Amino acid sequence: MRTAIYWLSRIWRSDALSAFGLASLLLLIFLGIFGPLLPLGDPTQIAAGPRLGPPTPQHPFGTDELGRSFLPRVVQGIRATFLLSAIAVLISAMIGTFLGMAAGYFGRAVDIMVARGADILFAFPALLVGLLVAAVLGPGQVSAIAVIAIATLPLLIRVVRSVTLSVAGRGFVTAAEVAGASAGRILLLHILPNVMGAVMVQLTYALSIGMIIESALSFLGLGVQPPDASLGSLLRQGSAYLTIAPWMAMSSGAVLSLAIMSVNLVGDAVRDALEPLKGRDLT
Amino acid sequence: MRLLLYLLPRVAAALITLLGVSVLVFLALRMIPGGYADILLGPFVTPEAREAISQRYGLDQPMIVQYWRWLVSLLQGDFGISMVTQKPVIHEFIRRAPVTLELAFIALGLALAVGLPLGVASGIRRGGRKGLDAARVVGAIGASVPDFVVGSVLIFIFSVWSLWFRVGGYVPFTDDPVGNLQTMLLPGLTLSLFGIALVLRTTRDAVLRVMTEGYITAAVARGETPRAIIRLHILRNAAIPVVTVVTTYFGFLLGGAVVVEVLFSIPGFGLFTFNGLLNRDYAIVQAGVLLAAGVFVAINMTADFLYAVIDPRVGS
Amino acid sequence: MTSRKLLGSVAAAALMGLAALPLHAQEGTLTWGKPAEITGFDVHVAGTVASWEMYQMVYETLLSADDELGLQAGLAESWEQTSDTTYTLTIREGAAFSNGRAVTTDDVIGSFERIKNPETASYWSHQLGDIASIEAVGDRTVQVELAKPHATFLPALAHITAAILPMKELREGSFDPTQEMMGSGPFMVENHNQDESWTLKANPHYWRDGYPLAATLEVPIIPDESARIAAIRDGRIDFTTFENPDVQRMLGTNAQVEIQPQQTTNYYRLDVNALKEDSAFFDKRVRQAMNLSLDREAINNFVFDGSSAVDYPVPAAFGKDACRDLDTYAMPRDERLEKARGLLEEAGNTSPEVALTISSANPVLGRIGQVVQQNLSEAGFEVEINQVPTAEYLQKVFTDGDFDFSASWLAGYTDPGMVIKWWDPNFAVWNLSFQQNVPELSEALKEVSSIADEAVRDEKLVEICEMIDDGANLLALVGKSDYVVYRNDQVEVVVADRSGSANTYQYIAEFDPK
Amino acid sequence: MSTMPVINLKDINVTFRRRLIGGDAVHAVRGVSLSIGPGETLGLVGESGSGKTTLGRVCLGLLRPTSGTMRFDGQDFGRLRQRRGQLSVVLQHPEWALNPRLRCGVSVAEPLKILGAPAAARREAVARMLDQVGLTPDFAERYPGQLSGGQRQRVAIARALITEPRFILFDEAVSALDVSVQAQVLNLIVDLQEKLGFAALFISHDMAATRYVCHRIAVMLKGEVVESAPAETFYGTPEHPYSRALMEAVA
Amino acid sequence: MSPLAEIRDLVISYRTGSGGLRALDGTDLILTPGETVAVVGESGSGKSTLGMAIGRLLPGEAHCEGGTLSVAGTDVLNADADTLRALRRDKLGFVFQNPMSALDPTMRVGKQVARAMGGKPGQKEIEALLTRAELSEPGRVLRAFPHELSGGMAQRVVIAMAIARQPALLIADEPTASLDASIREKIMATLNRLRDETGATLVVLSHDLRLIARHSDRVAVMYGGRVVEDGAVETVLDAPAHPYTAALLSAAAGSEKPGERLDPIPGMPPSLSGRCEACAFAPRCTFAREQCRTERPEPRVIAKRRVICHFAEDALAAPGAERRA
Repeated sequence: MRTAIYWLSRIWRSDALSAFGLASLLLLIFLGIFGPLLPLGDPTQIAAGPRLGPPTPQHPFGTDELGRSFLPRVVQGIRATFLLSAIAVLISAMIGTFLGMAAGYFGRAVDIMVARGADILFAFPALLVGLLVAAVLGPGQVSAIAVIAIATLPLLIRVVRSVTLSVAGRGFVTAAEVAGASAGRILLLHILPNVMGAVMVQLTYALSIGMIIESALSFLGLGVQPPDASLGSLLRQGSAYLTIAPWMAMSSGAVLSLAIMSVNLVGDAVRDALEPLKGRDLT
Repeated sequence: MRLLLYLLPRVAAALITLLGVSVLVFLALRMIPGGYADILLGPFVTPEAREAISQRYGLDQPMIVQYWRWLVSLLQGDFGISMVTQKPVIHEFIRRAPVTLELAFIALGLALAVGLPLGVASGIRRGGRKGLDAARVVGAIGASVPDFVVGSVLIFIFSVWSLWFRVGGYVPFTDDPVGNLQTMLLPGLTLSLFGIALVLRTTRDAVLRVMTEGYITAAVARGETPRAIIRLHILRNAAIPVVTVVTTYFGFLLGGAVVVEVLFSIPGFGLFTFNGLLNRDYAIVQAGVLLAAGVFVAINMTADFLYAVIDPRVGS
Repeated sequence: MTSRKLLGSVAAAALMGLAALPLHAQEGTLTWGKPAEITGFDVHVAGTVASWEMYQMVYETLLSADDELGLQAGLAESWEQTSDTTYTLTIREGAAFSNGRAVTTDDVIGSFERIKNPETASYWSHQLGDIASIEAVGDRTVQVELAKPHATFLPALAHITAAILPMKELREGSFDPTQEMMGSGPFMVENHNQDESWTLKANPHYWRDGYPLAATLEVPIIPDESARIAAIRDGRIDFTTFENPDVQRMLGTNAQVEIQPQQTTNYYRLDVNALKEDSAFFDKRVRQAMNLSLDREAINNFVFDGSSAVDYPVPAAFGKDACRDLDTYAMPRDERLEKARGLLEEAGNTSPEVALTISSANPVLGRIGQVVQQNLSEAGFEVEINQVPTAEYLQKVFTDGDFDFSASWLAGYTDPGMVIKWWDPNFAVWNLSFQQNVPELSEALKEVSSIADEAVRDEKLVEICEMIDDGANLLALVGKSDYVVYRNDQVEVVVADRSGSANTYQYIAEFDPK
Repeated sequence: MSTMPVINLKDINVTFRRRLIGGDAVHAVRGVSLSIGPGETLGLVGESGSGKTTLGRVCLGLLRPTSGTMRFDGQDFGRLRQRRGQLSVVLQHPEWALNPRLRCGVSVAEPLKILGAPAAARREAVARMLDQVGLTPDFAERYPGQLSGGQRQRVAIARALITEPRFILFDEAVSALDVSVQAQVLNLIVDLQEKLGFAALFISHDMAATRYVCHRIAVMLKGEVVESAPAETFYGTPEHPYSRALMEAVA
Repeated sequence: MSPLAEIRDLVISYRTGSGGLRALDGTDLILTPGETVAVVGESGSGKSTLGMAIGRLLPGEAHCEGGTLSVAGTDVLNADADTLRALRRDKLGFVFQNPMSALDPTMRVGKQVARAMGGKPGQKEIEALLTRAELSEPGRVLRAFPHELSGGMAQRVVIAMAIARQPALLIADEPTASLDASIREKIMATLNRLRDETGATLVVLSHDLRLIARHSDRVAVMYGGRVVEDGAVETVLDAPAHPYTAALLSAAAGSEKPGERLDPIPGMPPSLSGRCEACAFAPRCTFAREQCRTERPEPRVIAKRRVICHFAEDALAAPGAERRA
């Protein structure tokens, strides 16, 4: 908890852009968690207003083609987009960390197999692998999670592997090996805590990639299913009515972009704090 | 010799990667519910008709046999036949290559033209100082606004006020160069936004990283001008990570920017493969994914080669 | 029947007269923004509207449907039913394939045999009935003998899947129907770029002299609705079709863009799985409760902005009122809901959990699904929506029967007798996976197919409607209209007010580029 | 004290292959024979790339020699896990000597924990060890990030000694430390060895430090031991010209 | 002789996340032409900051809080960019601790040396320069990339680059620390030979008092951001007047006889966040008294050297001070 507050305040203080990212991220997370409790209206109530109605005080984001108020739908979308991406990225982080550490620490055959596997996944065009997985598993939340996890896995494996390689060469690992520690003990006690920093940074990027993939999938109709909404599926919904009801596409697109941007900005700030690059003046 | 010894294992690894991709895509396609028979016959599929279609396309064979046949014909340069058109899919891919290439080059060109100078400027300007700089804002926005949001906005703008550009449809460059640009610039721009951010951020990071190196301090200490330092030392040394992301980005573009192609109805690799997947036209999807992976791997090898050219330490 | 036939002949003669005096020379280019690529080349096999639309440019059927969904001459200039099971058809003088060879009886016989051949895997062989023999009885006349009466034999000939292929070339091997097209229709294919565009040229040997009016038909494939709207706005395409009724609002402001709705016999429907034992719908009462709790008016209002209409098993477009008095349609909604809850209670399942499976390709279906979801929730149902790719939807519903209920739309064809056959799983074998076999219903359907007298048939249809409603197995929701959108400054179009077999552009030959 | 050497190397060769296929073989260690008795410190000096560290890894059992035999306490070395608690190591970079995520007490206690010692015994031993290396008991609660380089190296030595091992490798253990701190650590090593009697291998490129703590000194050049003599010799005149070159820097 | 460089009461701090870190706390140093000055101190003593400050090469987060610094008549702290560049190019030469990182890995050595020489030198001239830095195969070296050189060769290349324009002041920051012990002497010898040839002033920054002493005329011992003792090498090493200098000498291994113990300095070097209002060495000093902890000592001259200590006389008189002979 203390660490969390420390990091939040550190990001807040680092610069205006990071502070903006942090503020909007916190706001979006708040909306995602407490959105359903706020008096915004029922996101699934058909004919809550006119069909394709423009924004009004009652329906600040307008209404959709079934007369549903769009604001509560966007709030619901924030929740779905964040939740799906976060779950997927956590799964990816767990698998990626395990495989990356194994590859980096054991080397040889394990390394070759893991690295090759990551290459294969990496060589698949990201969206095509997404479409394939969505096709195999059927559209929906499970396949969205699987797609994001698979797409972000090679990135995490690579980063964890290279960090593990450098950590494994450090004195405390050798000392533990000499003391007769088991591989499991070394991986869990000595390597894992020391690759977590790199994983955290990568995680924020994976999260933003995950959000992009989730919304792209939903945009192509392969993500969350109606009447549930993700920001991508709302955008798909809105883009069909772009010419006569632009508020749908604009509001969901803007919120989606803001969500991804805030994750990216916070990620940048975390990375800058963990690994400050102090270039020099050239004059 | 250094290059050869350095590249040979990479070629071998690339081949293994492609073999893995081929197995995965083949298996995945066979696991997808619904087949070509469903698509072709619509709702009127009877068990007999389905059987007849399966037999016609050899889909009744054991999977391993199907895979083996596919692999053998692949090695002979035969990528299979589309079930829809009954024509070799490779012709269709070759025909689409210029479209995908053009789109990729427009996007890459824009990304480099905007991203590189901004990235270098931002990286050098930062020089240890903090503060808001415009390039960071551009980078943050570009990396965060998904291409279909950009595309939707552009479509909205240009379909309400048709300002010279055209939304959707594709005109071959050879038929009508102006019309071609009218249709290709918007999707190119859409795709490039992420690329601009990617190149910008990577360049900025790389420049910043190089700026911490001892030889930059050494050059400053020798009284070199900032211009000379940038030109002689920073650009070349910062190039390696930039080459990595630029090639990855280019591979991604060539592999098919499905969403943008769908959005703007651009007949490129991505749209073709996507439709093939929807139609369960196995040969198209298999060839599409394999080609995309092949291009990706080939481009990565080019990148490996470039590293070796840029950085004499690589491979020795 | 006799009067209908006569009318048909007169119409054909009138057309012949017009054809003799072409108003225009063949020139100019039409551009048709086609929403979807074909799914295969074989006209006898492919079962999708996207394919049919293209086949209709190139192929011809012996008969075709007129504005009133009656029959009119096509490749056959006249036809006659001489007994319950005997038909003679005479091929039009001058009809020829695009390679110049005249259409012969051999082509007709060969095409029918090809459709009937199980190896072809044509789903249309069922619609043609049980053909006992088919033979040439003159230079241009064939006689078809059915094994048993099949009232919809003639309407079935009016569907593009019964197109006449050049059988001589096919047998010789110079024509392969699975990868090219060659027919006697107004156009012939000159160039095709898959998923991208087609170029068609006027068939120089088309039997209507001076037609088609356009020399060239360009067909860019533009699946995205917004892109299609943009293309019609800036005049890049001359005409196209939309399914989304909101297109009228989207395009409303442009004086050069006209929208012509075309009523079809097609309607949106629900397929309810009566055979899956672990589905709540296995219990007929639950299905009936579901049918009662549907609010078809709400679907019309919220999905179609009121532009469609409630529809019935016998499509409203045929003008029959067979099903209107059923509770499903006539009872006020409150009472229907009450009754539905009662049925659910009786079934011991007051909040059944069911999943609605729909294809993700059509956004209209998704919207219908969401309204249905809300409708049903008012009676206590909990509905989950699964939008899946078309291929998966088709397999789940029609092959595996692995679903609770699904929404789709149904082609009503050109005769109530054809569409109503769908309720007989012995005929519509693809429905076997989820449709309950009700012997009385099947019997009644068999009977109606051989009734010639309109009044008697209408009475029978009322009876059938009741049985269909009782089974609550396949439900009609609302009518499906197509919206032909065209540039009035670029093209003059001829579109029938009503259509039955997705033959929106059956008068393409008369489209006149300006 | 037994006279049996703790570490006995006979004709050790270590060869690396750079690539799986092709590439030159690198002979890191060639025909080295050495032995270190209990309570004895052997200094190993030589320039970077001379094979010192490779030889050190062989002594720890982390690296199997390509040929030659290594005996530990007169027996086959066996597996590293069987030698738990008998060997330990103190390495070069103080900033990486300790796991930055663990409190120092946990790091120091780890070898005991691996041996299966109960928690109470571990706590007691940690306190004792910290005292022996001149740190107060509250260091057990600190994280390495709060310590200076010299303090970290002391903690690392405490960890190395906590199981009272038979053999300790010091690989450039003081090289990165400032002169004033280096002296503290060097004295500590000498004192503790007198008290505990472990055998030690002290690898360094720094002749002065090596000479101070070692009983015997071996000079390595290109993988071979070119001179091995008592430390006193190196206060006088070493024989090998390379040794003399090294000594000039100290003089 | 007029001084080449004059550093007076220089105060430099680094801005860090947790307030400032004062690296130089009033440093004085005067360099005269042609001498070799060893600036000796442990890590954190401020010697590297001092070295970099002479060329105003400190990173952005360092800033000067007071004092003056002039080199060859140029006010370094207030010079504009062009003047500064001219100074660095024509008057200063830097040799860094790690020669590998001081060379651009992607550029051939020849080109880098040519850049340092300025103009368009021919191959002959480049080879001649490399030969002056005692590189045996200059032809091969100039075609090589930095990673193909050994550490010693690379350092010679860096030295060649540093003397390429006949600088008046050569600053070498730990020039031998990353090199093998066996070649340290030779590198130092080369540096001194080149100083003699060019008549430059050589400043060597190092933590290794003993090595440097052999090659220097003057030694300046730094502690806590100040030069605590500054005088001729023999004067200072024979009888250190600052307790820290004395302690440093007895702590270093190398001068002890067999069996003799080292005398470590207890405690840790200081880390200042502001001006030190006491003697920075007081907490570790065996001579320290109350005054040392409350009053900042000012420089004074005692026994032919400048020293900053309240009780330098006591330190000079202490037994063992003369033992270093």
